Amino acid sequence: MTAPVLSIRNLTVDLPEGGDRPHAVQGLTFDILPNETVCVVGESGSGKSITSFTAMGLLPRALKVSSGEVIFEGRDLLTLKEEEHMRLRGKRMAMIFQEPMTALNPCYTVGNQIEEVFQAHSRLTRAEMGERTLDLLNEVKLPSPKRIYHSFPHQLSGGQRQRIVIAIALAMDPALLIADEPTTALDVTTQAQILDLMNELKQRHKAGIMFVTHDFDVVAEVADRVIVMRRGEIVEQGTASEVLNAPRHSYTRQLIDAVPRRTRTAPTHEAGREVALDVRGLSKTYHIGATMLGEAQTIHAVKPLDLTVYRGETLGIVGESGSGKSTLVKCLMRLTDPTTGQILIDGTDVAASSRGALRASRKDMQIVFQDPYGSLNPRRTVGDQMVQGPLNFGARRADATKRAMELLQIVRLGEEAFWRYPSQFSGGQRQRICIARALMLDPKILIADEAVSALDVSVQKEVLDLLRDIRRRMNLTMLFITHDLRVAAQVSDKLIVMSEGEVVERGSVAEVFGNPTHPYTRKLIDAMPGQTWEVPDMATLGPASDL
Amino acid sequence: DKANDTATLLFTKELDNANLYYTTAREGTVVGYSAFDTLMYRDPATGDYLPCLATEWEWVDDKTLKLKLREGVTFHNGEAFNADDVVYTINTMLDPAQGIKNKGLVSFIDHAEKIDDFTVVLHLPAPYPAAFEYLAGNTVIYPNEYYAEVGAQGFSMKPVGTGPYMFTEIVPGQSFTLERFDGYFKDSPKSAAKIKTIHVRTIPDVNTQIAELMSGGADFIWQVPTDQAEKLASRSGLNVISETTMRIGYITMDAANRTGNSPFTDPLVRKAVNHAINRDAIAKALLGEKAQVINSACFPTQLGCEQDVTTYDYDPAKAKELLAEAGHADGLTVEFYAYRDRQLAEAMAGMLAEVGITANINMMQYSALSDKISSGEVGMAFMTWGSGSINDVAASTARFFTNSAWDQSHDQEVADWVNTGSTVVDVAERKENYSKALKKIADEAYWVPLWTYPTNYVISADLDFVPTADEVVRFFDMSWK
Amino acid sequence: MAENTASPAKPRDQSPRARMLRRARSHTGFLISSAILILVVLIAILAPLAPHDPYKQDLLARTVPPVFLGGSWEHILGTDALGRDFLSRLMYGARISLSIGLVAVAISAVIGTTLGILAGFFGGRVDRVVLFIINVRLALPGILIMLAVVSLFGGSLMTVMIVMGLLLWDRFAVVLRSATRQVRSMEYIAAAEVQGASTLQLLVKDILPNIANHLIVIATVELAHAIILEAALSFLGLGVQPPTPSWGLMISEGKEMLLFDSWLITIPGIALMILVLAINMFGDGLRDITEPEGRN
Amino acid sequence: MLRYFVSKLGLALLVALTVSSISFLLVFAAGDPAIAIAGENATAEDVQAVREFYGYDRPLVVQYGSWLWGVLHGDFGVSTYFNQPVSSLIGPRLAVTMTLGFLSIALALAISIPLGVLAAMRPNSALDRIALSIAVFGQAIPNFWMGLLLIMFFSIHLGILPASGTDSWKSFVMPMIVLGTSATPAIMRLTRTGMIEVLGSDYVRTARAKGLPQRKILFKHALRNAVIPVVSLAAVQLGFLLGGSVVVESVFALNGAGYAAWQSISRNDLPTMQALILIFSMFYIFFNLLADVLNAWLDPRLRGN
Ligand SMILES: Nc1ncnc2c1ncn2[C@@H]1O[C@H](COP(=O)(O)OP(=O)(O)OP(=O)(O)O)[C@@H](O)[C@H]1O
Ligand SMILES: Nc1ncnc2c1ncn2[C@@H]1O[C@H](COP(=O)(O)OP(=O)(O)OP(=O)(O)O)[C@@H](O)[C@H]1O
Ligand SMILES: [Mg+2]
Ligand SMILES: [Mg+2]
Repeated sequence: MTAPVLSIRNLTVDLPEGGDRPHAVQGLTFDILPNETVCVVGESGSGKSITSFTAMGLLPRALKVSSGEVIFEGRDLLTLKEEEHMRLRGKRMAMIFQEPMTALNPCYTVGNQIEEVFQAHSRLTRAEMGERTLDLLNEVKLPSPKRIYHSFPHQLSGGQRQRIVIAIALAMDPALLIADEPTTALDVTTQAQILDLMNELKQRHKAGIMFVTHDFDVVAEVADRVIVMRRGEIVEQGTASEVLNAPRHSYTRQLIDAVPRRTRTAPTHEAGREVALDVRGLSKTYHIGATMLGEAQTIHAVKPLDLTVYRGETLGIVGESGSGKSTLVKCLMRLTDPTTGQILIDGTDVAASSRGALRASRKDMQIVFQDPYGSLNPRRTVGDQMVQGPLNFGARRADATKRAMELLQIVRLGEEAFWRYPSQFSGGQRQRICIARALMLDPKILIADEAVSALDVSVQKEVLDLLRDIRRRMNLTMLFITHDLRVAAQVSDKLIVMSEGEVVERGSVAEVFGNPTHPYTRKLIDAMPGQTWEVPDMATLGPASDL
Repeated sequence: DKANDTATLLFTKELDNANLYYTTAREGTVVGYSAFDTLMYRDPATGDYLPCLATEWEWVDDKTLKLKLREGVTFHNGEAFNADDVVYTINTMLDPAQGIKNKGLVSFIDHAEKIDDFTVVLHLPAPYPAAFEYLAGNTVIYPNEYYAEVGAQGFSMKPVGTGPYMFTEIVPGQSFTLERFDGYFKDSPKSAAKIKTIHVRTIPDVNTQIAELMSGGADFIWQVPTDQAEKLASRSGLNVISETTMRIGYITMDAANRTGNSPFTDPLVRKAVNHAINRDAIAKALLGEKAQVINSACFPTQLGCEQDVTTYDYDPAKAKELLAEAGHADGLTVEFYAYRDRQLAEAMAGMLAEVGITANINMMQYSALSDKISSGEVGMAFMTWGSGSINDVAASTARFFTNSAWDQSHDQEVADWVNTGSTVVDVAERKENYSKALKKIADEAYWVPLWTYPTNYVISADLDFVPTADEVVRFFDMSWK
Repeated sequence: MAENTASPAKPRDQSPRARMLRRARSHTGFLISSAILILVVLIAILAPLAPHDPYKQDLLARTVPPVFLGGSWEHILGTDALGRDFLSRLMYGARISLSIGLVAVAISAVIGTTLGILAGFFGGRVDRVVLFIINVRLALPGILIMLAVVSLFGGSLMTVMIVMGLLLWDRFAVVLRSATRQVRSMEYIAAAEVQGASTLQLLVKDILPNIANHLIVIATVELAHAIILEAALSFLGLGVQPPTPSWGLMISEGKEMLLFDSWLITIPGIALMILVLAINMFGDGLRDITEPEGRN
Repeated sequence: MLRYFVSKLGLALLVALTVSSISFLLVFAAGDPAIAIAGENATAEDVQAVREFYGYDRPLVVQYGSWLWGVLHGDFGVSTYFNQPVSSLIGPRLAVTMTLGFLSIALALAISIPLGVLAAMRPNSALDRIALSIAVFGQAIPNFWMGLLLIMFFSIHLGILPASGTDSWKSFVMPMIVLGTSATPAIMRLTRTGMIEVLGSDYVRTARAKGLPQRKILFKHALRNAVIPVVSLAAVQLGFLLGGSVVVESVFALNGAGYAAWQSISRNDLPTMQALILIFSMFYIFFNLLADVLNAWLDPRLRGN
């Protein structure tokens, strides 16, 4: 057996005083072999990033390693002098980060930023560096490398930037590559390309790769071995097929069970023929005045489109980032004024109503936003924010409070939540509060704009279940916006696919998935990771090992 | 300093314009004496008028003055001095189109006439007794050809005169430099220049001035506040000289009710104010030994400045009584304006407060305050007046009691006396009229005449300089020890 | 370093205010500066207990040095050039200087906050107009305008306060504009909007509480600024009118004697410096204490 | 890009115009300029004559119009106090003030940027505390007091620097220190917060992961980004320094434009004051445009494609 590239022994990193637990990671032990991709999965805050940073020597100052060894090429990195570690970084070990949009310095050309690695770690001449850089740009499959070389980061798309980051990481042919959620911020199609690239590079460079992610589909796509972490500890590790298909630990099972199936799990809903929402020729054009960034621009965020949603139906709206989903929603809610078109609810055209009339019709349509942190006012108690809506529409405070208490129960939060501030709740809990708040006004239509995208899979599952439950109970009409096809498939009755402000495909879930007509839809579906992996049925597995 | 024969003098305010008809500032007067000459020269010690550019003069009648001019005088630029220069200077400055600022310098003349190359006649529109004061003061003579060539503005950048010093450099607002004029005419009543270069710089802050003086960066400062001057006196290497000036301080009160609701229409109130202020104590404590309390509305040595007038001694009890009598037993609140000497104003306000007059101090810029006074919006103000160093009541009292915009009492009787005093030629008659006026002013307590202002000079021990009472620094009197 | 580790927020303690208080209690700079400020405020309030009448002059006891420089206990900090008790004037001066600062800041806070919030909230044309006004204000050399106005109207306490108030609002406007913009784009504002909140409600209940920390921090900065500015105006002879004993005026009166009786300027100078220092430290502390709140 | 600048320039001109008319009105409100011109000895008739001579009896709009027309032709009129063309009067004064302004801002940057960077490298360390204290201290000490203290020490006590004047570079040392330290705190704070933020940014983390030396990370990657808001601030501060040098110029007897502006206010020297206020606001606007350009150079995102 070959010697491991990285070997972590009994690593414990302390959290500063006052944290929610004493250790960021505790008693970690695992190896990474050359030519092997080890996926580290686990919920948010489980210590995945801390582990990567420790290996790279980039641990924030607030955190201290209290015990253990990190052996890399025979040396314990923890006892290494900072300068020596510095010489290893970028040369023998490299790292790719989650957020490609901000990972590159906006002030320098990407060529310059790649060459820096050579300047720091080699004695190449300028010309050689330039040549090697162009080779790298070719290797990560960037089109017209010459042009890219002289581009600034802001002139490149997210996927292109992530390739630059990968090129930087590969520059010196490192033995160890750490990728911390390298595709989470990218849309599916780009993600698919990056994952392909990673697989290819592993083979070519024979590097050991530590791949941090929380997405089991991605794990299924790239992993040789899998490590599952929870609250700073490893709960399970094994080969990819072992962990994915026969998870032993109950936590792993819980995680995998939460992965949305590609098939619809909600019972088919008997949609009435009554129209809840009718949208005709709706479009939205943004005009951006000239700035230093360039000339004035006109953006057709949503091109004229028609929609009909029947009462009790759930319409899923999917499409990659920037396809106009949120703009559509904002127009529907009249948070922004549509450029053209009609929005008919019960025969009233919301798009044409005056400010005053609008307030009245707002009752009918409510929304839950993506960011559970940003959609609650940190300075008002939960209860205060919940009762505000009914009060605005003339309800009595006592009634509103009573209703709020009920709804808090329904979203499975205690009544005491009423008196607390948002900062005292976790993301999932906050999202439930937002749902409860939206329901305070007894809306006919509920819009969820990426309402679960920011949540961990397990939490995501809970919230989806909750939404489904409520929808049934209250006979709600729902518009469900997401970029995750699996999620869309799971909750929707009908789907529309948007691309560049246009609806390119519409139909029932089965139609869209089973028989996509538009090439864009096909591309989207093909790009979904982990297609070869069927989520195992937990019920068929034996009892969990930790029980 | 002595080594390079350059005396550095520090002024608080700058010379706004070296063309002296365009400035009313003291700095202009000072420079005028050294860089230019006038037709006559008044001996600062005796007060006699001595021949300067004119050698002889006689009154042909009340309104006609004939002057014989000196021969052999040249301007700094080599131009010879003759009657053309005198006639040109006076007639040009009289032309309203020139827009000169210091009109008083020539306004008593109607026009000048050339008789021959060295004889001129000045025609006055009306008899003007104080004429010599001006002719010996700042009515300086310019070279006609040069002035015609460069014009008013050009002249202010490069002035040319006949005086003992000539301008070599002017940096507006910052400094100017004078150099000894070696061709200065021999028989001048002014002495010839002794120090080669006089460098005058403007430093607005007194502390900075003192710092420069103490660190050897300057040889001469003046108008130093008394407190500092006293402290500096004990320093070696420095001499402190205190000299009286013609500047007087006074409080003017709105006796004519121009503000509309003036409490000062009542003579009792005005007298109360007079009694309330301890002028002696303030003058002694804050202005120094040389300050003199005055009782009459003029500078004591001025011609016609009657000294035998009603006086009001410091008597707060009396003041309170008078106020009560005037119906202000509960006190009185007034706005009290001032433009300089904040400390003095404060001290007076403090004393007024003791007798029940709350005087809210308003410090303003001079121009703003004079605007306010002349448009009749000021009830009570602490002002000072320097008479332009003219030793004649015509330059002081006459300005403030002739029903002009500056007159706060509008007493027709007083105005008539003062006007007569300013226009008749006979000295005895003038004195008599002024005396009547000043007596009534004091009886009615239109003003609170306060004190004279001494000026403190601090000079380096190397420098020999004796200041004069007219607040004019004569550079040509300075020399190294 | 902000490694983006969105740690699961655990319900830990009560309201944002309670957490702020907890942070305040462990912030040394904040505690020290608060103590100093409380002291100054107390002095200002208790000024009537001063040993002497601050306006009572005595020309026979001028510039008596303070006790520690050989003076007497009668006048602990000596007397000024008109023989007024320096300690008493200093105590009243605290009152004047503080009220000048507070009133000026109150005025400018109202103007600046209104403009800033309007611009940030409504954006578009309103924003452009407000930006223009801010630009004009910034392009006007403020101190010169102040001098012009004060020399025109005379430097009564009122004038000085109002003029400063009318000229110091720019920072409020600039910062609150961007803070409001930021808050405006938060989803909780949209959420409140779809719940039928009126504009006024949004401004008062959702925007204002969330930008209040910026407001307070700027207010402290401007308070210090106003107090220093008043001293500068007094230096040029255009500040508060005598005999009102503002610290700025006392410094400017003392400056004449800087070279000889330097305590006349040193005492009020140090008092002023400590006050301004404390206000600034207080502001910094406040920033530290309130800032993390912005995140959740 | 070009259009952007043209529109920005248009806005700047509009600002300048507004500023000039505001100051024009203000100056006129400040009292009758004729009285100031006529001087102490003037009679009411003299004042009236002056009023007519200078045209102060015309309607305000007409006066403003003719002034503006003159300015457009490079003619600021004649100083009523010095009786000289304003342009020749303020030229050398502006030179003094600009020299002082640039020196001070240079000093402020030279102190505050390194200090800000050092403080940001270890927030809450002793060094950071010291830097912050310097900043707070610089804010708390009144300019004129500091100026006088410096004079006491360097001119009287040590005798190595002239207390006043503009004769040599030495004369600028103390004014520069006073004015520079007054601009330091704001710039240092901004540098510090900017650096702290940038040092925590993803791209700095990337740079670390590349194994770049600390020096390069700090000065190449972090500083350039952190300094972008500082450039804008420095421009604003420079504008303030020029307009606000009144106090320092009067302490050190520098014959500069700030002091001249103040003096012209107190003397109702309308043309001079008008010209100076206009020029100061133009400077402010110009420096801001300059800062925009500089920032566009520093930050490619701000450039056109
Ligand atoms: N700079 C820091 N200071 C204090 N605590 C930190 C810091 N960085 C991370 N932590 C804590 O360390 C723990 C592990 O964080 P880590 O970033 O490794 O989680 P993760 O598994 O990467 O989560 P995610 O999926 O959200 O990236 C968390 O509880 C987090 O709050
Ligand atoms: N306020 C705005 N001004 C100008 N352009 C805008 C504005 N809001 C959105 N856009 C543009 O409109 C297009 C559609 O944006 P939208 O936010 O609707 O996309 P999305 O499908 O919701 O994307 P995501 O999945 O990233 O949320 C994008 O190109 C975006 O840049
Ligand atoms: Mg992470
Ligand atoms: Mg969106």
